[in-house]
Amino acid sequence: MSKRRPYVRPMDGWWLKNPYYVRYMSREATSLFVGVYALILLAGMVSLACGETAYNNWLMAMTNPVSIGFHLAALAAAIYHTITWFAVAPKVMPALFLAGKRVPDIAITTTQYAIAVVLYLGLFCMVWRV
Amino acid sequence: METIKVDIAIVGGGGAGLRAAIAAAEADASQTIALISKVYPMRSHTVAAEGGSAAVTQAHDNLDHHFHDTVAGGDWLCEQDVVEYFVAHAREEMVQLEHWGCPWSRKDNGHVNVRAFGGMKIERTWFAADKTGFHILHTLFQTSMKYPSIRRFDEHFCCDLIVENGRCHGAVVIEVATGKFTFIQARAVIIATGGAGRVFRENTNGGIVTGDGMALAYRHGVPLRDMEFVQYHPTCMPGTGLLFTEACRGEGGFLLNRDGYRYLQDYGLGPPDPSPRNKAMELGPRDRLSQAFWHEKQKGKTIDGPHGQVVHLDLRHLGEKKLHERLPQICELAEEFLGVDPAHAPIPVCPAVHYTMGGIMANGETASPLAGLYSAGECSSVGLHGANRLGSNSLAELCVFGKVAGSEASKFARSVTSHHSGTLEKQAEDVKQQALGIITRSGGTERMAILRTEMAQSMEDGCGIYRTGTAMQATCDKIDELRERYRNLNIDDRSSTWNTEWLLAIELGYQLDVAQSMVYSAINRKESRGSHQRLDGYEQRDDVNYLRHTLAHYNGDAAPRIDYMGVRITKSRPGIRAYGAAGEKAEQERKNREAASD
Amino acid sequence: MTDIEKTIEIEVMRYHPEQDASPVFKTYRIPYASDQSVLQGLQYIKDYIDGTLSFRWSCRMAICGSCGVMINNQPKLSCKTFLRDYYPGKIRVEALQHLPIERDLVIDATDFINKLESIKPYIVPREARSLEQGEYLQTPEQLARYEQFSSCINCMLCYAACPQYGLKPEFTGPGVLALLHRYNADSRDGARADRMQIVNAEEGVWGCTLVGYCSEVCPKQVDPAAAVNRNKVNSTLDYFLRFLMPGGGESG
Amino acid sequence: MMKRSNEPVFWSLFGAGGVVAAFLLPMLIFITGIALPLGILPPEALAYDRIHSFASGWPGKLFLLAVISLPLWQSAHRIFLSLHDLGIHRGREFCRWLCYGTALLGTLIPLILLIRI
Ligand SMILES: Cc1cc2nc3c(=O)[nH]c(=O)nc-3n(C[C@H](O)[C@H](O)[C@H](O)COP(=O)(O)OP(=O)(O)OC[C@H]3O[C@@H](n4cnc5c(N)ncnc54)[C@H](O)[C@@H]3O)c2cc1C
Ligand code: SF4
Ligand code: F3S
Ligand code: FES
Repeated sequence: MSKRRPYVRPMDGWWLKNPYYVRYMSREATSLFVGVYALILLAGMVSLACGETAYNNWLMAMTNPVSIGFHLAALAAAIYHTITWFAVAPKVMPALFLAGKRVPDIAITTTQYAIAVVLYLGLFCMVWRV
Repeated sequence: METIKVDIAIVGGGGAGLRAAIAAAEADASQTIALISKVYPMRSHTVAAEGGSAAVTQAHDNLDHHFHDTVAGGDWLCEQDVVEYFVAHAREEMVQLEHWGCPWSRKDNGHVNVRAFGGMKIERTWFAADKTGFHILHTLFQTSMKYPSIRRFDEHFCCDLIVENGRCHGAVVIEVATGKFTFIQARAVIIATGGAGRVFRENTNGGIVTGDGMALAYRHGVPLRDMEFVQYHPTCMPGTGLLFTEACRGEGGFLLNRDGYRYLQDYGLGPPDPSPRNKAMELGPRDRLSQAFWHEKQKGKTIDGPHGQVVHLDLRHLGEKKLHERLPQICELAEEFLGVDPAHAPIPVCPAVHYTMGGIMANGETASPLAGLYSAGECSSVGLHGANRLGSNSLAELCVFGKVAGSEASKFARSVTSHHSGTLEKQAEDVKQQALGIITRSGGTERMAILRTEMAQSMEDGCGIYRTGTAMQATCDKIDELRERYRNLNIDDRSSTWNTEWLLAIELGYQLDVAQSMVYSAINRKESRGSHQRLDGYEQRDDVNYLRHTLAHYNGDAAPRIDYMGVRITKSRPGIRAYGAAGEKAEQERKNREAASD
Repeated sequence: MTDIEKTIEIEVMRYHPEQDASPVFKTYRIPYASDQSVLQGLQYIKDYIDGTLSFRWSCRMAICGSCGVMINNQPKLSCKTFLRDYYPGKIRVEALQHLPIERDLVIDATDFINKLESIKPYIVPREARSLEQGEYLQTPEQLARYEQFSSCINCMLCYAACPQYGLKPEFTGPGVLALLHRYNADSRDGARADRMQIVNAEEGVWGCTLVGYCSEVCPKQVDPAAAVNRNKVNSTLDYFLRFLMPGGGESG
Repeated sequence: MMKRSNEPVFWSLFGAGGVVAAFLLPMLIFITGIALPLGILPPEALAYDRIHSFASGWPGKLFLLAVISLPLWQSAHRIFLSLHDLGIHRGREFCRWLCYGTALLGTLIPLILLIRI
């Protein structure tokens, strides 16, 4: 009779057991902020469709300190999302080859940051240009 | 005990065992094949081979060149018909590996690239960066999964062969995870268990390279041939013995002594050209390079290191880019284990035991004198390497003779009937009881690690790069003593699941037998040839008395019985073995002679 | 103080199926030297303190893939992790995470091997070629497209790193998917369509949530996370293209 | 044979949402939630007329749909998978409907509204 008795360790609480996992779970948690923010935008959209008063109420609500607090947190979360997203993008994109050589991950990540900065500034200027 | 009946049992899942299994499966898909390995096959030590595998490839090369390099490299102790067969089939095997997916390094035009190697006249070493063995092994392992007739017994330890009426009938194996014994009854058995470098102290070998198969065949009366020829590789890591491949030198690396001087020019290997020149300087054969190290050390020209004397392997001039492309693993090893970046500092190196030229006596068809028993790979002495192996001939050997072993065993298995199991099973039961005895008996006092260390140290002292009768005699005595003490071994672990201490104890028994065959073979060879160099009045090669293979026969508790057999010579009469400029001159003279006699 | 007098503590997971209900830790004090690996530390324990400690090892040079363990909670090859990186602190060695423990530091690797066998890890030639015709031509760029993934040493550190594998052992997992990709990306191979069936499954690439730790711990820079996640793109193309293409989709 | 997963559908939307979230959301959050309320941007910047006319053109419609709907898919997907990570397996199908249902609504509502604007 075999005395073999493989021991399987439990998984509970795994995400706290390694800093890497904590960072992963934080990354996933950014989606809560992203989701809520998208719902806030959706509310704005609905109010826009309902007419000027509704829309202005929505704008008004945005000045509530709770709202500002939330948006500060959401901004932090969105930036964290962005950083992690750019970091893993080279692992998802098909491998790029230039002149027979693999384009290194770091080049891809840097390019994304450059594009993002352009988009951020463009967006801000568009809104600013009253 | 369970008995499993198969047509062919292969003990060993390294390069040779896997190649044999595939060859057997292709020879006859209806035969069942058991592939037994004490570790998962891809962990076998073939995985560690770095530099490459030889096969005539370039237009200006030919089979004769490869033949002469090998035979002269082996100091004329090679079976020349075997060498001829080998050089003629090496390329087809390398192409076969390519078809199976081996990621050989390529030239820009898509053809496979070759590199220079020690003792080879023309670049003919196929390589996959500096992980050639790794890629060959994984290619073979993964390809073997294609064949349903190959049944693997992974992590099964072979503890004996079953022999009756002069024929080998299979093997008894222990499942490492459970300690369960199984008798694998086979019509033909191939041993492919690799080398025995671990009987020495500093060596390039993995922990599993303990000469198991050699000892098993030996104990059943098959002679071990040419066991005194043990190769020291000149460029290894001090302390651990880890290897810096010969490809470092093939790519153009220098060996420097404490004065930064390329000392090999003082040992008949010059002239010291700045770029690699085949069969000269750093591209001389391994025995010569290791011997040169020894002399430098005697002269006080080597460098003090924390683990003894070293010289420098200088790769700096190759440049970072080439180093990372051609020798990535070397860079990794040097950086991680020594904290040395080869692009900016020389690597400290010294010789360490690397390869066992000798092994289970086999003919050109890999058959041993025992019917039904075949052997291939480093454990086998098919007669290819003579007194010194050329780098990159071994990986090619695994494939060429692994294939031969597979098809020969398949043929043999077809030609014989299976033996009635009853008597064999009784034998298998005895084997089991004996193996269990190690963990069931009590009162032992000897600690295994101590015995192992003493053996390894003594082998290094007696069977080093240079040897003397006195030192060898001391080693003979020591090994005899250790075999005696081995019976009084104490084992802490008495369980049956994953009891590695038990298996290590069985391995130590194998090692002591193999070590004994080595040192007794060595002390009886009263000449210097290839890797067997003596300092006590036998400094010259003696073709009159010793152009012969040594055969060591197992003799129970007593010392092995040593006798000799002739060497088969087909087209190369023993000549002067010279390298560098002297070698070129000698070769010219040989050609002139041959032309004159035609 | 010279190295010779220094010592270091190693805490080792012990589990003996014939005696223990679950793993326990045992502490050993061993001599310290800056160039000693954790593997050498374990060997010291086995040789001189306690012969019953079981662990796998062979090559000592980070190529055979036997010696993976958790060292201070990170999956590592014990032969290329050095005592100096922890000294004078304590070292804690455990069996690889997420894998069933057979005994002490030895894990059960059968799941990995079975998965490896399932992906057809061999070339199914795209075009037949005889040995006399010589090698297939493959440019350095074509080689570079798969070479990285072919350097997997099957050490399973990535399985110990991947929580998705821990949560759901049916997941094919990073290492095997990297090898699958290795063959799909090889210009000589023609069995991509077959292997895509594994890629496309829940247990295939879709078991991965891009934790990414697998690539972080891989000792051979295989980047299994890239192999897995690039195949999410392939699988997605395959999913949608089959509606467009008669006879089912095989993406390019 | 293994069963083909339907993940590609959700993963594509997740991926698109992640891209939008990375390339636009930080600035958008800053503008709508911080800069405007705190007066860093002039109040006219997001005035009703301006936004309404923006939402009337095709580029504006597409932009708004993208920044509302896609991040919701991204978020829904991650939240749903995180439940598995946290070991919450009860009511799995209900959670699936809740997560992806919200995202679906968050797509349909702006779609209809935008078409009508
Ligand atoms: C570091 C290094 C670098 C090298 N580089 C090169 C090179 O560049 N070129 C070259 O040509 N050669 C090279 N060599 C030599 C060459 O790699 C070996 O000679 C060759 O790989 C041996 O292969 P094998 O199949 O005979 O044995 P191995 O690969 O050692 O396999 C032995 C097999 O037998 C099994 N086994 C052993 N004992 C038992 C048992 N009791 N029960 C069950 N199974 C058992 C093992 O599990 C294993 O599967 C190198 C060697 C070393 C050590
Ligand atoms: S991918 Fe890397 S970590 Fe995973 S098994 Fe292969 S070598 Fe090990
Ligand atoms: S850690 Fe696991 S979840 Fe994916 S990226 Fe690696 S396989
Ligand atoms: S012992 Fe081979 S990888 Fe560590």
